Amino acid sequence: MTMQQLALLVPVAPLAASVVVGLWGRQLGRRASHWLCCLGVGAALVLSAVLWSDVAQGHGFNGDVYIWLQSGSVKLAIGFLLDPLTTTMMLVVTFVSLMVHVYTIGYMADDPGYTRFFSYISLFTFSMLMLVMSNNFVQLFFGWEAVGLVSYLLIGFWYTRPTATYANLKAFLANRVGDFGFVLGIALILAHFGTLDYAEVFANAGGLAATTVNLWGAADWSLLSVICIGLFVGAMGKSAQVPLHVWLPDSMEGPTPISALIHAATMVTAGIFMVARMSPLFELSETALAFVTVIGATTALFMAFLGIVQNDIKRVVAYSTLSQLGYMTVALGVSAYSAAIFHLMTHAFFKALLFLCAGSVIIALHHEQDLRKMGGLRKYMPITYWTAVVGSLALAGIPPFAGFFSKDAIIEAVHLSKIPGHGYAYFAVMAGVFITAFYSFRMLFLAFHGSERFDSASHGHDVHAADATDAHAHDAGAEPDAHDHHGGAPKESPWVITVPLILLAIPSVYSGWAYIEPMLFGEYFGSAIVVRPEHAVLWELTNEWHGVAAFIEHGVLSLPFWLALAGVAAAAYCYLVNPALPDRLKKAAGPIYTLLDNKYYFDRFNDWFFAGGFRRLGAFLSETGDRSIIDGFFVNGAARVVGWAAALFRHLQSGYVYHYAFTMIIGLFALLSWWTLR
Amino acid sequence: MTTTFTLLPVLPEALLLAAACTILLVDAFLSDARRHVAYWLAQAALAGCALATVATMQREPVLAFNGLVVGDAVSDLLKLVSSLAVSLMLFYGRGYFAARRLFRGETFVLALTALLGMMVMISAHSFITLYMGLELQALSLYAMVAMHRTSKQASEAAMKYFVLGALASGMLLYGMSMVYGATGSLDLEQVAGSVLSGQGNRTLLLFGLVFIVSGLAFKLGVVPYHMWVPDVYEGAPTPVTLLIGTAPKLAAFAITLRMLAVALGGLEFDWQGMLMVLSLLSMILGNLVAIAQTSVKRMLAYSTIANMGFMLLGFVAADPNGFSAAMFYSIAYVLTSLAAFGIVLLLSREGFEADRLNDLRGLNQRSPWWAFIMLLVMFSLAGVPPTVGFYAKFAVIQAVVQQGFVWLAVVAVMASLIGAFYYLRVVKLMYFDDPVDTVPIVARGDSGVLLSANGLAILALGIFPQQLMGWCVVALVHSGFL
Amino acid sequence: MPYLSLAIWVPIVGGLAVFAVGRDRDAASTRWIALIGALVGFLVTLPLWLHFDARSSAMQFVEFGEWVPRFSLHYHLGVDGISMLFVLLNSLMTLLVVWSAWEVIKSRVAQYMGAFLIQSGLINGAFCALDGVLFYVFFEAMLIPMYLIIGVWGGPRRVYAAVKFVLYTLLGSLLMLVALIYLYAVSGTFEILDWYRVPLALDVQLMLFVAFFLAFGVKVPMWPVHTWLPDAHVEAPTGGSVILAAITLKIGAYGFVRFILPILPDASRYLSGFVITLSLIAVVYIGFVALVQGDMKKLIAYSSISHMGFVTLGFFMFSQLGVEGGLVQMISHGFVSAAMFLCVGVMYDRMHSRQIADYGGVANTMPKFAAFMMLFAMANAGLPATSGFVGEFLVILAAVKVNFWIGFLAATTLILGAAYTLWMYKRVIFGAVANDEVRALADLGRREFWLLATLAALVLAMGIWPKPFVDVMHASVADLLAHVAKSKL
Amino acid sequence: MNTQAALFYFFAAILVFAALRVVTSRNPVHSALWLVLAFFTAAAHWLMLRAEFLAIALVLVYVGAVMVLFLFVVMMLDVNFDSLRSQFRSYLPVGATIGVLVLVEMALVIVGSRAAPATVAAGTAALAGGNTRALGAVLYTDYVYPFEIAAVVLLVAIIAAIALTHRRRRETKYQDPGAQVKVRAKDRLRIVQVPSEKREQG
Amino acid sequence: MAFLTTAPTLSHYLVLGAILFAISMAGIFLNRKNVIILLMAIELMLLAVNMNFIAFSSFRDDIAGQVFVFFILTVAAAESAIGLAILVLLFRNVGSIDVEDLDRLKG
Repeated sequence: MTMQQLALLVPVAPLAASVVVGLWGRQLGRRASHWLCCLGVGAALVLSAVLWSDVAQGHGFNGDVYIWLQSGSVKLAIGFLLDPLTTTMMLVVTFVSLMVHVYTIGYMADDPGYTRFFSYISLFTFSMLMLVMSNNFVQLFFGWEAVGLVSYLLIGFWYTRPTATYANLKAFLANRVGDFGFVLGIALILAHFGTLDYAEVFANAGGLAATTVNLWGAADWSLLSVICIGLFVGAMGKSAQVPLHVWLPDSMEGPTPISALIHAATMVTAGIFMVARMSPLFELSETALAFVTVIGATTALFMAFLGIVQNDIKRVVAYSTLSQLGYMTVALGVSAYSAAIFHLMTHAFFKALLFLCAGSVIIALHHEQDLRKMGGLRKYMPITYWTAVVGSLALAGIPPFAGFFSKDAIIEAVHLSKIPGHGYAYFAVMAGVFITAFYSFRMLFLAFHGSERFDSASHGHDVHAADATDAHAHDAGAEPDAHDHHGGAPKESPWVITVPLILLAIPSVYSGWAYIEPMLFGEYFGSAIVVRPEHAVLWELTNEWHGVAAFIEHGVLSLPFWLALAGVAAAAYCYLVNPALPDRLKKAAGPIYTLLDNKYYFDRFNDWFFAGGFRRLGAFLSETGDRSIIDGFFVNGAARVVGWAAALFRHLQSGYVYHYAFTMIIGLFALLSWWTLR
Repeated sequence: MTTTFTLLPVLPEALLLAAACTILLVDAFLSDARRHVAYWLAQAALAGCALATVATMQREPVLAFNGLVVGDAVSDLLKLVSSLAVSLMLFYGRGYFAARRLFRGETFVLALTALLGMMVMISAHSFITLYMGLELQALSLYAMVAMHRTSKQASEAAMKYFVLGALASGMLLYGMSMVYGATGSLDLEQVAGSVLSGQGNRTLLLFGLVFIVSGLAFKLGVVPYHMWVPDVYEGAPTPVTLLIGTAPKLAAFAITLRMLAVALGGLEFDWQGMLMVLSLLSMILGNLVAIAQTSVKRMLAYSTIANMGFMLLGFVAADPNGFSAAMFYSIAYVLTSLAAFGIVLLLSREGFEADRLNDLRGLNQRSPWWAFIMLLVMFSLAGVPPTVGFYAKFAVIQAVVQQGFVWLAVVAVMASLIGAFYYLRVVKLMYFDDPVDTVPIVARGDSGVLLSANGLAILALGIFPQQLMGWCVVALVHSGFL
Repeated sequence: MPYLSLAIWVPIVGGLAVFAVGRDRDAASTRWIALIGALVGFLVTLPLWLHFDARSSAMQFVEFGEWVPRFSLHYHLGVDGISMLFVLLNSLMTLLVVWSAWEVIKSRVAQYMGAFLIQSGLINGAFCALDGVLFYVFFEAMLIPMYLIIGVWGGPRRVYAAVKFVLYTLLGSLLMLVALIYLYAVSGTFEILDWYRVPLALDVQLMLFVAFFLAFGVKVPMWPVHTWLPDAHVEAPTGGSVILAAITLKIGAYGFVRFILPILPDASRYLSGFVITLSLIAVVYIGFVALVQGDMKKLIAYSSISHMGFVTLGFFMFSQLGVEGGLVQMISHGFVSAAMFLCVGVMYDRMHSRQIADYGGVANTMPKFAAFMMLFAMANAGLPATSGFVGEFLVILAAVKVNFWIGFLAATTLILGAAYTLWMYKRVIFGAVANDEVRALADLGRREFWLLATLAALVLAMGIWPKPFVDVMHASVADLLAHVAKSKL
Repeated sequence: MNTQAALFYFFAAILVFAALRVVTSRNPVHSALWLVLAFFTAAAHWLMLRAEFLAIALVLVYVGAVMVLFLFVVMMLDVNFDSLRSQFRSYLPVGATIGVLVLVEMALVIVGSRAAPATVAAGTAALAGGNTRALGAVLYTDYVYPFEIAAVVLLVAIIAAIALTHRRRRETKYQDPGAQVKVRAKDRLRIVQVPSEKREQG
Repeated sequence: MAFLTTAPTLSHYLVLGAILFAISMAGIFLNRKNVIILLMAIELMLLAVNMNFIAFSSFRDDIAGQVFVFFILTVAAAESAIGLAILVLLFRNVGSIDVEDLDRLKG
């Protein structure tokens, strides 16, 4: 079996499963459906592993599967590029995806859209694989949009909830704004490189480094800067960077497994992956890198703040995701691509883990998501609790958990970077460490420690729960949830849920120290990632790399670690020792709190300016432009003029014979005088 | 062009006259119950006349009565179509006549004499013959318009027609007198000769030309000599309207051709300009005012005005191409309006004229077939393919564009765009609206068949116009016009 | 075999047969005759694809015969890579329309079916004609059936819409007639292909350009002569909207590549800025207008306008990529808009309302339908792997090559298209059941299902592998561009 | 002093004046009378132009026939008849002046014709022995065709006039010769058999 | 009185004819009262035409003109006959011969 066929099988397996389940899900029934999908993804995982090992042994692959379209000199193909970067992503994607598949069996157990859901996530796996395996920009864009589509479908999975359909439309449009830039970037590449094939583009990139394009007036822009910024705008949409981040928190309307798979582990990291993949281009544009750095830093810091004030457990995780994506972006900005990918990987594990934990809690509390209505769950659901602890530690960056290594590497890289804006970025990521630790443990404490507030919790007042229930009522044709509308002590979730938690907790623990050396300081990525010497911050790190132990030691002695501990301690003080404090702080920091509570007013602005403004503009054009001016004045106006003239001339036909004769004679004399007297 | 003393060229006329007299006599002894004998005699006469025309057809033009009459291909073709038109008029109008006690010998005789007049005009080769024919036709038509003796409108229309017609023929005569004075001859050929040779007072000629053009314009019914058209169309009994609307246009075409193209060919430049003005005015005004009409007959009247304006474009082009286009246009127009009035006659019945536009409402639901025929007619008048009307317009526009009058063509098509509106409105009434009057439509066997054939001819000639076009060209060629 | 003649006359004869034997009393047999006619009409076009020689830019399946020697008009038919696909598209759409009207049309079935068949023949004629007047005849004759279709089976304001449609079209086409005749005057022939070689001064070219541009611009339709389209679409019966959107508009765009570009290359280049501006206005302006429409058909109509803006935009990029992008966009829009209108029709047949406000939560009662409509909505929003993406993508690529900002404005459709389409989808399909009518909705019947399935298959096929569609165009488009590049002054 | 000229201007003056009165006078009878004068004067002009036949024809046809027809119609359509009758006296001056003028003209024409004018070419007429002969010579040879048509025109006029105006009055009694001829004795006379009765013997 | 010394020329007659023609046309559209007078005006018009023809014919010494006049006279007679017939009919139907009353057909 050739490598191409293997590679082809990887995406096709989940696709096949998705199609079959999607079309004949009803006939197959639930068991068959979820088995089929898990099988498909499992196969993909196995094959990815095989390919990974192949590539690790140095057999890369780059070839087209078929020509998608050919026009003149332009050849657009569907093809695969297999190198360490790709295979790593494939592994991450398929692994997390498989976990989520299994988890879903339990989580969605009594959802009427069960088979539909499975078909969707398998479809997502396919799309994501196509995205990462692509060897050209067209297919990249295909996957790019396809994952967007699936995310749209899944956010709106409970389509009877107004909030859900609002959120998925918002998500799709925000992504489209990103794609807008992305497409322009691609188009510019085609315009100047004449091809959209990675290899050829990267090969010619150097030659065009000096090229400039005149976009406006006299200002000449470096071509590559424009291209890269265009592409990065796409990444901002997909990876939810400020200001296109607004869709991600709302996307929590989707079922929790989706939040884990799509909105934490894989899809949102597509942007990161893409930039890393484009490193040969970005490396050639200081401007673009600086831009990336600043955007990333901003996201990392300010989204973290928002994590503090959230009470919805999923939203806390969502904002932490945003902030972590910011970290990755910063890493890209300072050319520490492999650090970004490394963090991407670790983050995929522990963030998926955290989401699944959250999901497990939510299930246990009958779709209760409000932290204020939890607490003390520790003794009811130990597995969930401990895995959550692992996740939080990893997230907070406490050694020796995975997060510590990846995050510390990034911080170090930023520290060493000379890119414009690195100072700001350094401050941002530093501050971010403290806040991250704070909110992640705040969540942990509120959920699992302290007094049990869930008994007093009356269901139905919570908006999500309410929607969930009535959504189910509709889905199932008025078949209510088995475990809705009654209190009772929460129980640990079934094995299909806990097993994935454990399986995800393991890499969250070890993947850091296990892979940091090869991925960051080794030749792991080989030629997949290109770094120009003047940006080679990681190279400098490599020089002072003396193994994991030393790294940890150094880390423990450096500031970030202490900031993290401080964060944990602060959280412990606020939410375990002195629970009254937070409210007083809230009062104290009135305006700041409202600012945070309103998420910096991004949503308000968008709704008013974009949604509202566009609608007003459309209404104006439609009413005034089309109906009044074009139709009213010109079209119907002309008709009116004709009718009026007709009525007028009609009166010339007075019926009086002498008028008729007169007309004839007038005509006669007119002709006469014209033709004889001229 | 050979001058012979043969009577062949006037054989059809002779037959017609003989038949007319016969019918007059026979009719005197017929009881009302057996009127149809006279009717069929008339039809037979027309058939015979047509046959005679075909029989006496010859390639070379022949002059008879030392140059007063010419028999050439053009006249043969036009005579053929006119007699067809009159015959169809009698077929379509039979029921109408019968229902209004007009199914009388005089009707048929006058129709025949009118046709006789047209034929004389068509093959006139001298001012005298031309004038006599014109008057013969005109007088017969005046009488036919007034035929419906108890109708106020008919007599009013007749009176208007009469007064204005007399005024027009007065103008024509005055013009002739001028030309006669300038050239010293009444024979078209000789007039043409001396005009071309340049002898003869040019002022007199121009003076005469203006009057002659006015007279012809009246016969064609183009602005500003059109005022009689709507009133007469509306006031006259529908079959008579049909008659006035069809065959005389051919005769008018013929005399225009002979007067301007032959006799006054030397003044081409001048009458070109005049006709341009007239045709522009007619196309615009005709189409405009037609929009405001509520009566089918009146609407068709204005559409006639507009169409004649279009036909004149062929003369504006003033070249063989243009003349053949104009000829084709006239014939196509005659065929189309025959069918149009045929439908109106079909819908009319005792005490019901069916001449309001609203009487066409929901025709499609009452009788899809007749609605379809009317649809063809309307789109043909609007000049939408695949109907003969399209090629008519196409030909004349082609002619003027060939002569470099592109702007004229543009104005023309814009005018016909305005025109399209009211034709569409008729279709709208027939197809989109629901019928108000649900009396079943009964078509007499013969007239029904003929009307269908007539309608389909509009379509067939729209798909295969070559034959008719070819005839027009050949006729003009053989008659020495090109 | 004279395939082209068959493609033209089989449907027309079928239509006449339906008129002749079709009786509203037994609609069943009428429908069957119509269906057979349409089916045969479609089958006879298949050889065009199968026997087409993609390597040659010459006209193929040529038929040549005397027609009206008086004006040297010829019955000259032929297709090249540009026109061939549209003949198939049209015949297929006719088949679908006849099928879609199966139980829906109850009054005057015979006339309805007949009108569509005849129109299909005429449209094929317009695509195949290589003689200027022959083209014009088909181009104009089309108006008659469509006028009746809108007017007889249309909605409340059908008369206004129908008359507006015809007069609008006549306005342009009459000027085009003068232009054709003028070309005849200067070239002595009505052969379109010969006109490609007749030299013309720039001012002449510009005047001819105006005439042709009005004729085809109205049909496309381009801003600002587009306002007939929303009315026509809203009032027309489903089948009428489908044919209008899927085919009639294409004839306008086809006119650009068959007449304007090759016959008036200098004028085209001279005025390209103007056309591009109008196209971009169509994309952006109309995009905004579509956003706020409350009537689904109107919304789709406006989206049609903005999609057709891409076609003209692509053409006037004067590049292989752009022109082929435009052509692909035409075909794809044929599928997608047809599908969208059929979807609206499906809902209209059940609830007799096209107002978005009257719907909501349709997905609860019509899941299959919701799935289909999701696919088509995504195609309308230009999602990759649907046909809607291909054309827009190619055109944007071509546009950026010419000028970044043109591409920039064109690319806004990614946002606007998604916005108006998905917002409508959200309000109609998603959400809780809005009212009892919606609750009473029945999901797709078998006929509707397969109807939409066919189109879905085509949309996906073309999105996933557009190569076969584009390959047949290469030679002809290259030839076309050669003509555009060569000055005629 | 040129007689021709003098006569011309004299007649012309009358002609124009008469024509003006025709179209201006309110009363149709007056205009009819003025029209008679106009025609008569015109005839005089024609005589001076050596168109004797036509001059005579004009007088005969118009003054004789057409004008009578006009007046007849005027009278027949009792248009404000009373007013006409009342104004009967007002006709006298008009009629008188017109009559006098006519007389004067006739005299003058005779006078004028004596002084042969050189202006008008009289060649043909002279050779052919008079305008009438000349006219007659061509009328039935060269112009026979229009002559026939003229006949038809008159026929049409007759038919039209009758068809339009003739109405068969119910109250008028008229004979039907055909019926009278067709009548048979048995229609009128019935022969009855009276049985003869026997006389009684006795 | 110089103009009296020269014999009348062709143009004299033409002018006369023109005046008559003008008067008659004026008569046709000035007269608002009575249809009969219209008919008379028409007769007058024909008279003017005839005047022209005869003048031409005799000054050119060509008989054809007079022949034409002959036919015109004939036709004029017939014409007036039909005209009057229509007039009578009109009077019967409408009950008046005022030109003003002929306004049923218009627009």
